Amino acid sequence: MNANRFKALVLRTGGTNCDLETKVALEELGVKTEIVHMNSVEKKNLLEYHLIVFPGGFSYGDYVRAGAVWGKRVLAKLRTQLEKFIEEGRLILGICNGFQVLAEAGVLPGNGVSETPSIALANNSSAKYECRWVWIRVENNETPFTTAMRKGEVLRIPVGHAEGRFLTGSEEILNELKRNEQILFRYVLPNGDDANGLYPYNPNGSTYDIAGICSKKGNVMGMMPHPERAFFGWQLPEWSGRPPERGDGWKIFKSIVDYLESYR
Amino acid sequence: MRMKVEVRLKPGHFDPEGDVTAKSLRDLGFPVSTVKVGKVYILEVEVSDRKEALKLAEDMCKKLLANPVKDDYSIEVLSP
Amino acid sequence: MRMKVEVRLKPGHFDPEGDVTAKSLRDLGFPVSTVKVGKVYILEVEVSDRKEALKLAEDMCKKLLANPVKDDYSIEVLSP
Amino acid sequence: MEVYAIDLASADDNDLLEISREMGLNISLDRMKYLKQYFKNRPPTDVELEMIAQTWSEHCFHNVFKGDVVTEDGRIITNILKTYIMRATRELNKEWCISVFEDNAGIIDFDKGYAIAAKVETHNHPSAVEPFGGAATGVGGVIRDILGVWGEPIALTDVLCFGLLDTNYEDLPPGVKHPRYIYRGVVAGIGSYGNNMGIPTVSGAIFFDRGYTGNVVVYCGCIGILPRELYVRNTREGDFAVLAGGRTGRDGIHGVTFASVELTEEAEELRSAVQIPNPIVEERLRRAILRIRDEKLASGITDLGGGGLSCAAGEMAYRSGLGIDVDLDKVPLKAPYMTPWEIWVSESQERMFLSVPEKNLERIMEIFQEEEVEASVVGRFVRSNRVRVFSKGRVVCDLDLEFLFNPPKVTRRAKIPELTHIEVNLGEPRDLGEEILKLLSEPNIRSKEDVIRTYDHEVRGCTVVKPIYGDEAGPSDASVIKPLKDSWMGVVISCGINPFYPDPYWMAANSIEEAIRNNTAVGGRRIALLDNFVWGNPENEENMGKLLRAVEACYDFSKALDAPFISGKDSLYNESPLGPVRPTLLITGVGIIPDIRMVVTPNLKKEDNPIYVIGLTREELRGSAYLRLKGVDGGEVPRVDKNLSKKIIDMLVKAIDEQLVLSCHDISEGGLGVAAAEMVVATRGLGIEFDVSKIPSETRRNDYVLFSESASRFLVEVDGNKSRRFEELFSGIPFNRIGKVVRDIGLRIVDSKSKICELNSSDIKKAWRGY
Ligand SMILES: Nc1ncnc2c1ncn2[C@@H]1O[C@H](COP(=O)(O)OP(=O)(O)O)[C@@H](O)[C@H]1O
Ligand SMILES: [Mg+2]
Repeated sequence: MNANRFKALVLRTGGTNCDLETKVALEELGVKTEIVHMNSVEKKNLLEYHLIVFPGGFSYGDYVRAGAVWGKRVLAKLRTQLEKFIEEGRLILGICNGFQVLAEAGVLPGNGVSETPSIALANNSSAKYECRWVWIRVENNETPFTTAMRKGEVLRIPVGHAEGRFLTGSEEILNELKRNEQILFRYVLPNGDDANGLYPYNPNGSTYDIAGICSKKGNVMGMMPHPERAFFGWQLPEWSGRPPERGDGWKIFKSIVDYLESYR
Repeated sequence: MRMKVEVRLKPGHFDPEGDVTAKSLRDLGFPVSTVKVGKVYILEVEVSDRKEALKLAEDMCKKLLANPVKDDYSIEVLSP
Repeated sequence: MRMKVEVRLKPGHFDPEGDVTAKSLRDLGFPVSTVKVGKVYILEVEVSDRKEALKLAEDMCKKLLANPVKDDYSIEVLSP
Repeated sequence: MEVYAIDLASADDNDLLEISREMGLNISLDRMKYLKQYFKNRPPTDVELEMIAQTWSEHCFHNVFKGDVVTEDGRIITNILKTYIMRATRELNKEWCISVFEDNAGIIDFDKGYAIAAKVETHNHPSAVEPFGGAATGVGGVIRDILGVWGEPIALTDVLCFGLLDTNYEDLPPGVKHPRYIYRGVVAGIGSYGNNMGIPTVSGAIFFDRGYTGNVVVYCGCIGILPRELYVRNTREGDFAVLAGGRTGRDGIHGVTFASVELTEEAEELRSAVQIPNPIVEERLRRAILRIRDEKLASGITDLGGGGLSCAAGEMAYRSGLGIDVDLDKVPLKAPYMTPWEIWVSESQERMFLSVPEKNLERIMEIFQEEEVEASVVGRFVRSNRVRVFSKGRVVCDLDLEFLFNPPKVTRRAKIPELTHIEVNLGEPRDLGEEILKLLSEPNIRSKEDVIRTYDHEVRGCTVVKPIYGDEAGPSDASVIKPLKDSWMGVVISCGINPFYPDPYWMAANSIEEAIRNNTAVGGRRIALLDNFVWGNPENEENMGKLLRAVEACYDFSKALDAPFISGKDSLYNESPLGPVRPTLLITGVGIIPDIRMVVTPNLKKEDNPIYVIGLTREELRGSAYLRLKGVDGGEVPRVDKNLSKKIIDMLVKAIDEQLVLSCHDISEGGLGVAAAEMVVATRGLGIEFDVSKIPSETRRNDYVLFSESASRFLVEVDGNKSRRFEELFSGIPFNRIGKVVRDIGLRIVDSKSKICELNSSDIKKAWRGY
C-alpha cells in the first residue's frame, strides 16, 4: 500500500497551532502533506488535494468568536473551489478550532456551504478551558473518517478547548443529524455507556454528548477532540512497561487513508 | 454612517466570562451579584441611507458578528 | 440596581480586533471602513442608592474593567 | 517636540532625589551624584536619563548580584553571581553546556544536532497589580527569551505562590488585593497565554502562605529547542536593526524600575506599568522568527523585555562591540502622542529586535509580511561605541555604551541571621491515618488538577509524562516531553522549592536536591539547573545575609551533585505593607532521558512487588507540612548529605536503566506517609502495605518517621524478580524493603506486628484530589 499518491493540505492562519502535529500524523501514514498559510492559499489549486485539514488553535485570536473570522475568510476566498471540492466527495477534516471554523462557515452540518451557521460551539459549561482525555464512542463507522473502527467502539482522545459545547439552532436540526447518522462521535463513560451530559465525561456540556459530526454526504467531518494528540502510543496518558504502538487517534487518520485507497 | 451593534448571549445561556468577572469583582470587595458580558462594535458603514444601513448591519450580524444559535444582537444608528 | 458599563479603546489607539473584524466584513462584501470593538458589562449591583451605584461602577472600571492606559468607559443606570 | 534637558549640574542632593522620584527613575542618591558629575558639561536629556535608569535597574543589571557584599566579619565578596553560581558551572565544566549565563536563556546540548534552551523569569510586581495581564505577560516574556536565542518554544512551566485564599478582608492593608482575586487572575493569565500560543504548560507548583499575601510570586519558565548550527550571534557593522511584532504603546512604561518599588496603595496607579498581553501577535511573531532562523537571514536577535527598546538596542550593540543609531520615528505606535522617552523605554509586549545584513533585509521583510507581523527598520549598527537616538531628525540621546554598561558598583551589607533552636513539644497523635488524610488535603499538598486542566499540556502532541498522571490523575514528579520526531530522547522538566524551611542555606540545598530528585524519579539525568530568587529588600542586612547563605548553598550543592546552573534570575525588593516576601528560591531542573519509553511513573504496577524506601529518615521536621499543620515551629530543618545524595541519585539512575524500578516517587512535602499515599492515588485497584519499623530511620516516633522531610529519599516499587540485583546496587546506602504492593487496600501501615492504620483508596483519593 502506498499512500504517497495522496496529498493533504493543512491550512493555517495566524493563531493556528496544531498544524505541525497534524502533519506528522498524516505523514506517518504516508500522505504527502503541505502546510499552507491562508495568505498564500489563493495560489493553490485545492483540487490537487484529496484532503483538507483545518487544525486546532486560536485562529485570529478568537476575535469576534472562536472560528468565526477564519470561517468567513474561507467563504470569501475559497467558496467556489471549496464547494467543488466537497461536491467531488473529497475530504475535509476540522479539528477543534477547525471544527469551529467549519461550523461558522456553514460547511457543517449541511451539504455544501451556508451563510448563517446552524450549529455553534459555545463556551464550555464548566466555564473553563478543559484539557483532559475523554472517551468517545463511534456512532457510525460507515463514513470516510471511521471505517477503521467498529461501531460502538470506544476511543480515547484528549480535548483541549474552552469553547466546545455543541449546540444546534433547533431540535429539528438535532433530529436531522440523528436521522442522517451524521453524529460520528459522542462522549461516553469509560465503559461506553452514554454520558448523558455528566461532567467531566462530557467535558463541555455538548447537546446529546456530541463530540463530532459529519456532513450529510459524510465527506466533511468536524470534531472537538484531537486525534493527532492520540496518534502514537507514547502520547497516551498511561502505559505500563513499553508504550503501545499507537493511540486511537491513529484510527481516524487510517480510515481516511483507507477511504482514499478504495475511492481512487 | 456610524452604527453601533451590541452582541450578547441569548437569555438562558450561561456566560462564563460574566461569571468570572462577577467573581473577580466580588473578590475585590464589590457587592455584585451577576455580570453579563457582551461585545460592542462601532461600525463606519459607507452608505448614506439609514434604512439601508440598518439592513446591512442586520446582515453583518447574521453573517459574522453573531451566531444565531447562541447570540442576540441589537443595532443602533449613532450618527448619519 | 442594574447598570451598564461600556469599555472602549481610547481614540487614536490601535485596535487589532477592530481591524480584523473590519477586514472580515469587507471580505464578505460589506462597505465598512472602520470597526472599533469594545465590551459591555451588565452588572447587578447590590446597592439601592443611584449615586452610590455610580460611584461603585466607576471604581470597578478603575480597578478591573478598564485599563487606564488604553480604555475609556461609560456608565449608565439601567433600572433601579 | 517633547524632549527636555534635565539640569543636574545645579541640583543639590534633595533636587537629585526629587528628579529621580519625579521621573520615576528609582536611581539612588549615590548614583544620581555620579550622574551629576558625569554630566557636568552638558545636561542629559530625559531620554538619556530614562535609558540610564532602565539599564541600571536591579531588574536589568542585577546590581546586587554583581556588586559587593560585606559581611559582619568583614569579608568582602565581589559579584555573588560569579563567585557562587557561575563558579560551580565553570568548575563542573560540562561539555554539554553550550551557552550559560550569557544570552537570554541557557543552552545545553540535546540529540541529533539539536540543543535545548531554558529560561525562567519572575513577574511578581505586575501580577500583584494586574493579575491577569501581569501573569500573561510573564509567560509572553519568557517565551520571547527562548525566541531570543533562536529557540522554538516547546514547553512552559509556572510556579505560583499566593496568600491564603480564605484571608479576611479586614486583614488586608490598602493596596493589597485579596489573594483569591490574584489567584484567579494569575491562573487565568498563564493559561490564556500558553493556550493561545499553543505551547503546553507541563510543569509547575502552587503554594499558599501568609508570607505571600502582600507579595504574590509568579515564576514563568520556557523550554525551547534549536538546531545547534542555527544559534547565530554575529551582528556586524552596517547591519540593520529591525523591530518586529507588536506595536509600541504606553503600556509597561517603567516596568523595570517599578519592579523594585514597594507595593503600597499607590501601586494601584501603577497599573500602567503592566504590559498588555496579546498572544496572537506573539504566535505570528514566533512563526516568522523561526522561518528567519531556518533561512539563516539574521545575524543576531534579542527580545524586548525590561527596559524595552532602550535595553534591547543598547545590549545588542554593546555585546557586539558596536554602536547603534536608532530613529524613533520608525517605530510603529499603538497609542497616540507618545514622547520620545516613552517610545524608547516602553515595555509593550510581543516585540523582538533583530540585526539583519543588508542583503537579507528584503527577504526578512517578506517573511514578516507573509506571517502578518509588523516590522520596521528602526536603525543601524555602526562602528562606534555609542548609542544615538533620533527623533524628528534631532539627536535626543547620545550615550557612551562603556559608561552605560558600567554603572557604579553597589555595596550591600549582609548579616547572617542565627536561627534560634526551638524545642518541639507535640504529643503523638493517636490516629496516623487521620493525619495522612489531613495532610493530603492540605492546600499546599493536595492536587492542583483544577488549575492544571485549564492549561493545555497536550498541545504539540509531544507530552509523554503529563503534569497529572494517568486516568486516576495522580501526581507526577516531573514532566517529560519528546521534542524530536526522529529521536526517542526526552527532556525531563522538574522543580524544587522549599520556602518553608527557615534556614536559607538548607532551604536552597533542599530545593536543589528536590529538583534533581524529582527529575531522577522519572528517569532524568544529566541535569542542568536554573535558579530564581525572590527576596525582600537587599538593603536590609538580614535579607542580604539570607541571600548570601542561599547562594553559598547553590555553589556547594550544584558542585556536589554534579548539576551545573545554566541560567537564572533574581527578583529582589519584593516588599509590601505586610513586610517582605517569604524568601523563595525556585530551582528548575532540566534533564534528559535517552529513551522516553523507559520513563518511570508513580503508579503501582503489580501485586506483591516489593516496596523499598531509599535514603535515611532523620528527625527533621522544622518547616515540614506536618508541623505547619499542627501550628508548631521547631526542631531541625532537613539537611542534605552531599555524598549520600549523589550516590543515591546515581544508583537510582542505574537501577532505572537496568529496568529494576517499576514505579517511583520522591519523598518531599508531607514525608513518606504522604508519598506512599500519593502513589496510591495514581493507581487503580492496588495499594501499599508497609512496616514503619523497617524504615531506615534515626527517630523512632512513628509520626516523625512518617512525616519527616529528610532529603535524598525515594519510594520505589521494584520488579519482584529483580530485587536481588536492586539490593546489590544499593548496598552501602541506607535503604530497606519496607513492604509490598497489595490488592484492594489503599494504604496499610503496621509497626512490626501491630497495625497502625489502614486507609482505603477512595478516601485517599478523595482527600488528595477532592473527589
Ligand atoms: N541570579 C541569577 N542566577 C543565574 N543566572 C542569572 C542570574 N541573573 C541573571 N542570570 C543570567 O544572565 C543572563 C542574562 O540575564 P538577564 O539580563 O536578566 O536576561 P533577560 O534580560 O533576558 O531576562 C541570563 O541567561 C541569566 O540566566
Ligand atoms: Mg531577555
